[in-house]
Amino acid sequence: TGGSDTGTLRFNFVVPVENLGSLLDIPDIQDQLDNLGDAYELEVSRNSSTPDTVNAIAAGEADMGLVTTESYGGAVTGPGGMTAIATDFWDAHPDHFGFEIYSLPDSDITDPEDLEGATLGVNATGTGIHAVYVKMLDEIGLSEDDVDFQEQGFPTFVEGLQDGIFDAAIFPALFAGEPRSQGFTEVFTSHDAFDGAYPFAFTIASDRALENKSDAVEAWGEDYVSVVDYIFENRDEVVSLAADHFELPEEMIDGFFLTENDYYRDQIEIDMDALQATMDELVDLGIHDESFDVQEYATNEYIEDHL
Amino acid sequence: MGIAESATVDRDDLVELGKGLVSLVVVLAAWEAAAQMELVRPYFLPALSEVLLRFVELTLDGTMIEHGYLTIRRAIIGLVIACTLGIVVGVLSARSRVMAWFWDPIIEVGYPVPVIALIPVFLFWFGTGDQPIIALVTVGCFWPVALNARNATRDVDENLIWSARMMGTSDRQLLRKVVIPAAAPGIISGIQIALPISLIITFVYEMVAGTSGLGYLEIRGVRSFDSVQVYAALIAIMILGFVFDRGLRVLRARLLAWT
Amino acid sequence: MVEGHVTISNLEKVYESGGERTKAIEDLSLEVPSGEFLSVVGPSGCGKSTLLYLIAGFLEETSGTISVDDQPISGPGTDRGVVFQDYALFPWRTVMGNVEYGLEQQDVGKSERRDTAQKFIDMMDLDGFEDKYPKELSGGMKQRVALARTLAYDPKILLMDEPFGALDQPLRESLQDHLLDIWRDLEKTVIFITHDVEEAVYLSERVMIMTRHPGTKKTTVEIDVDRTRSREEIIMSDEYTATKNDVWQSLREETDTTPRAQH
Amino acid sequence: MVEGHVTISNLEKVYESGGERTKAIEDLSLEVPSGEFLSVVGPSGCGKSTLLYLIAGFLEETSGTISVDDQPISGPGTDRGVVFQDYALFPWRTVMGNVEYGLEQQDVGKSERRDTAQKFIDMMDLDGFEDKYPKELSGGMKQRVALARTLAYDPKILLMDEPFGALDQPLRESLQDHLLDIWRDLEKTVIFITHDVEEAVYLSERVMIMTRHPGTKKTTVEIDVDRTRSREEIIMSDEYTATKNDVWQSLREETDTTPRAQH
Amino acid sequence: MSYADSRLATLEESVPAPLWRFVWFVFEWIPIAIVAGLWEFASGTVVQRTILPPPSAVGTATWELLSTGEIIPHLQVSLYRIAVGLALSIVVGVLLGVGMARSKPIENVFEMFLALVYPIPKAALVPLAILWLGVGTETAILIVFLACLLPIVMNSYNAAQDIDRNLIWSAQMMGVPSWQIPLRVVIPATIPSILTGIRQAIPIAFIALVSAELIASNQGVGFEILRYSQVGAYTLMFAVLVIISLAAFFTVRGYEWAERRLIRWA
Ligand SMILES: Nc1ncnc2c1ncn2[C@@H]1O[C@H](COP(=O)(O)OP(=O)(O)OP(=O)(O)O)[C@@H](O)[C@H]1O
Ligand SMILES: Nc1ncnc2c1ncn2[C@@H]1O[C@H](COP(=O)(O)OP(=O)(O)OP(=O)(O)O)[C@@H](O)[C@H]1O
Ligand SMILES: [Mg+2]
Ligand SMILES: [Mg+2]
Repeated sequence: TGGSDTGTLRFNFVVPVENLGSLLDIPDIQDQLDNLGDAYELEVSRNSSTPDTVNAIAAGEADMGLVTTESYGGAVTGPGGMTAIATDFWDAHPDHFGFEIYSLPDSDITDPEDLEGATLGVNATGTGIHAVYVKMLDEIGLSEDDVDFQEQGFPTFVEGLQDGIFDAAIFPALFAGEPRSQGFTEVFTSHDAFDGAYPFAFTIASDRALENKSDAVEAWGEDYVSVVDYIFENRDEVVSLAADHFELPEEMIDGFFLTENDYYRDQIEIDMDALQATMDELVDLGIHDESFDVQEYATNEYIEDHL
Repeated sequence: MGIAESATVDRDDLVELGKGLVSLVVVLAAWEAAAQMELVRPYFLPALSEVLLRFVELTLDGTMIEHGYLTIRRAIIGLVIACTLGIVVGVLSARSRVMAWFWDPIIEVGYPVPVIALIPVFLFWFGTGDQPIIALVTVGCFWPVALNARNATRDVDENLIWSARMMGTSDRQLLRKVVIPAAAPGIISGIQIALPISLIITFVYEMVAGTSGLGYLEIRGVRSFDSVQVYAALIAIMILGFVFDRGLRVLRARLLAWT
Repeated sequence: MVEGHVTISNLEKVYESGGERTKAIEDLSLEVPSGEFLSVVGPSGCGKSTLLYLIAGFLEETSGTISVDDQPISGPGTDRGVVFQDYALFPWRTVMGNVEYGLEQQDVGKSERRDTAQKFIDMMDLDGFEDKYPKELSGGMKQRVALARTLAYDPKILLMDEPFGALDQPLRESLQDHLLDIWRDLEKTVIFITHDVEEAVYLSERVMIMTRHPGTKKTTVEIDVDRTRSREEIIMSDEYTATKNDVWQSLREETDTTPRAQH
Repeated sequence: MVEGHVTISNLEKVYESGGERTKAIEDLSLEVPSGEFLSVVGPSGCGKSTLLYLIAGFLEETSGTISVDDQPISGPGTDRGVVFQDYALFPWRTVMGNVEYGLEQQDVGKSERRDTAQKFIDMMDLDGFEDKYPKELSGGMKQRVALARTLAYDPKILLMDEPFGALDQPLRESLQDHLLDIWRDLEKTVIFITHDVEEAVYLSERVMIMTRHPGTKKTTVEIDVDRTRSREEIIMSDEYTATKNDVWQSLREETDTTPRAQH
Repeated sequence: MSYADSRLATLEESVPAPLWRFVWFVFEWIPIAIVAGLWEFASGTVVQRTILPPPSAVGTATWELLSTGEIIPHLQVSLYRIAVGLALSIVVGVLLGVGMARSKPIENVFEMFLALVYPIPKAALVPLAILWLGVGTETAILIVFLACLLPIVMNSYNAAQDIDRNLIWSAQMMGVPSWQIPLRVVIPATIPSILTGIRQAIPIAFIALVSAELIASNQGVGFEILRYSQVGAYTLMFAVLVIISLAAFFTVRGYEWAERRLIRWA
């Protein structure tokens, strides 16, 4: 893989399309990055979970990546040396999608209370997705020990439910269309677990990169703001480009991307107060041991001038 | 004396052991010192004392024991099934032309397959839990056991078989009274090759898709950025591997006292 | 004693392996009366071992017949005991375990088995080594265990394939004398293969010389030596020397036509 | 020629391994004038090999001194060349590569090196085998390569440790005569270890007989044989037989006191 | 061993040799065909096609992945990791093995560690490697390196320890200084055992590679297997499995071939 020369930004994402950053992997989108090639080079690659991304950044193997609440908190309190530089999307926004937890159409599990003793599908523990479960369990007075988590890739969840590998599974926007249309039982959504919208996914960068490649990150920030605008303005074109590039069915992407079935993505600027509240919540849930001042580990300086 | 191979201990060995221990202690002390002085980031290398403390904690609260038990159970059951099948197939294909005709090409083709790559397949077929892990361990360990059993049986000195026949051993008794004992060293070597494979498959399965076991405990540490747990789980894994390995060596020495 | 009489007529053995056919024995007929001590000598590769394994029933003849006491043999049997050059002891059994083996197969009771085995162990000067494994023994001791093992289950016929070939001279001589004593005491028929003419002449009543490959009986030579005398006396005697030379001569003729080995 | 003169005085060698001390050589003094062919015989385990390796400098003496041309030796040196019983050829080098080895170490130019090596390969009747590896050679050929390799870099002193022990009789005799020719032509000092009295007497000008373990010089016997004659003539001569018997006698005394090896 | 009985042998004489060899080849591989046939049959009848894709479909997919070159970058990455890991383990393993055999201090320092590391299943070190090196190439290389190190160290250590001392003495008497002995004598004399160690290490390297790529990677054949399984493309997943198995098979065979060619003296 390699080049870590000053001009190259190595960028990791996890879920295609859902993470706006993943779209940077598409050559046609890269064409919209005006500074690319002059002020910086980009190497985009995919990991199977956000903790992998954090560890890759910690080990100096990547410069930037997309992480979710739980892994962001873990990144700061664990390996450290990472700073959030943009929001990717929010979960549980009243007008938008929130993670949906389904069981089979004829399942006995219809309410969160029924989850006691159940096996739950999750892409990886240590992710914000995992935190959604934990939050709901906490709301109804259960804990992680009352359920079994089964780690598997999102695309296998429908089949996993049908084969009885798990009793309920969580679906992000990209994959929620299928169980919804097949009439699976909705056990709960993150709207039920959280009081309101909270910032869920972030772009983080290693402090090393921010120090050594600040010009590159600076230039990238400028490009990123404009490419997000471009994506919103050319929604249909982006949908087919993404379907092509990631080899996903176009109707699947079309069915959610930038619709009400999608997350709230209108604000890429980091809302420090909301972020602080989210992190404190994770501490309350027992996911992290201690809280921290997000001001020290998040900044808008790379994007705010270009908004 | 080969590394880690001596069965008996004398004074010289103890002196050597002492010297080895000194170097080990020096390195462990250096580890602790480096961590205390924060020469390395604690996330990469937490202090030894912290790791040991966590190991003790997790052992006392039963976590280690519970997960360790699951790992051991999966590896051992799989290994035992693989050994049974492998020895039967291996011995029979060395002694019977039909079995050889059938199994030789299959062993030839099956042996080099990195069975570990079947983890996603098994995951998809059977999900997680004990059975798929045991099944995959069985598949992975079958080949070396069968191959070694076959070769060892094939290489049994013909004169031994003839000796037994002339003393009145019937064809039916031959297997039990001569072939198996004579092939035992080779068969046990096959089991010794299979042992680490059984552990690797178990750990990797637990890491890729587990909900329990030492491999899960370890990868959980990585996913939750708790490097102390990673090291603590590794200590348990080391102990486990060491005990398994030693156990098999002792068993071998017992069974093959005559070699 | 009328047991242990071996009759071989028109024996032929062809090996087939990987599509190649090697004729090892060709039209060999031989009569060994019961109680005879017959040695077989012949050039290397002439088929001596093959002949022995055919008699033992380990190999199947291509044509011809082998009978023991006028019954054609079918496979190995406890009436014929082989002593192999490389001992072929069961390495996983102790000396006692090896010597007992044949008796176990005949369902001899435990204490009787042990007594019989002990008798032969003692006969071979192996007492004190009952619980040793073969790997703990020297070559000479292993050969004595092999002999004890075969004698213990009392085959009528002893078939020996260069049993002393791997041993050094003094040991060899002492085992030869041991073997002669046993042969006399236990009244066995012995077919003894060797490449050593002196050994053949010293030990046996008759020597069969085989032709070179493919082997058959070239001739047999009667040995007329007074065996009541000591080894030294025998070796110094004229009969012995003369017979030895005859056998040598006869064997030479076969060997000389073999191309010389290259160094 | 004044080179290759070996002086050993009050040599003692004690092996220490695992806390045990074995005295292998005790108070041995010996003078070998340059150009002499000295054989050393002695009972097994008396320290013959130890003595040779001490002279070669492979082992360090416990006390006493060894000098070559009045210079105490310090470690192995190219003035002393050893020929080992088991050849010790480098298996990863061809015949040519082995014979050239010593010359390479002395930075002899490539073409000169090749010529010299070829000369010794020819001398040993090995031409045509230059590109073979040791595993492709028979024992006799390997021993000749070993000899060529040691001769090629021209040590003044040849130290030979039962070099022909592993070979069969005809080959042995031919290599013995070869060695005698070389010794005469190249004027080397030779110290030749053997357990074969006939070989010692046939080859050398003087034989040293060693006492049994721990070994020291028992006596030396001068051999007064007219070497212009053929092997047959020498062997038939009375001097030869008489000397041989003397050496035998002397050696017997040492051997007989050795407890008989247990089989 | 041959399976021919005498009737077959008579038959053989009446058939031309190339044809005979062909018939023989077919006969020997019939069992594979039987297994493949059963599998082909079972797929779609006994079990769903999606669960167990038939060999024919896997074959086609394998060909597709290879001919379109889709798998090639991943294969390259994986083989690169194996090559580097193995090469490192050879260099370090030989130096360590020979060093330990020839020098007491080196042995004292490392013996304990090898004894401790020896029984750890190397795949268990992947999480540690993730901590140190992240989830990419370096981690895979480290695991391959560690897994292959031990057979190579063991083989070269034992061989270097059992080396014929006469070889060393021969070199010394011909003027090789002591410090050159390891390079000029010990290593060459140890080469046959080193080669054996490498032969044992190759299959281990593949197991280690796939383990590492399954647990932590974003490239390579192990990752592709996991990725295809996660998107439910099981036929392609099996195809990648076939490809990695073929790679392992041919690496071992190729190595054995090269070994026989290159080391004529052993
Ligand atoms: N299993 C076999 N397959 C094919 N040919 C064989 C087999 N065993 C022996 N032969 C051949 O049969 C011939 C006789 O072999 P045999 O071993 O009986 O000779 P021998 O007289 O015992 O020789 P030696 O004195 O060297 O022991 C030889 O040419 C040998 O190569
Ligand atoms: N490395 C060693 N450590 C301890 N004792 C040794 C060692 N090498 C030899 N000895 C002992 O030193 C004595 C002399 O051995 P050496 O090999 O020199 O005898 P030798 O005369 O060459 O015997 P042989 O004729 O059998 O070759 C023997 O008792 C032997 O056991
Ligand atoms: Mg034979
Ligand atoms: Mg010696």
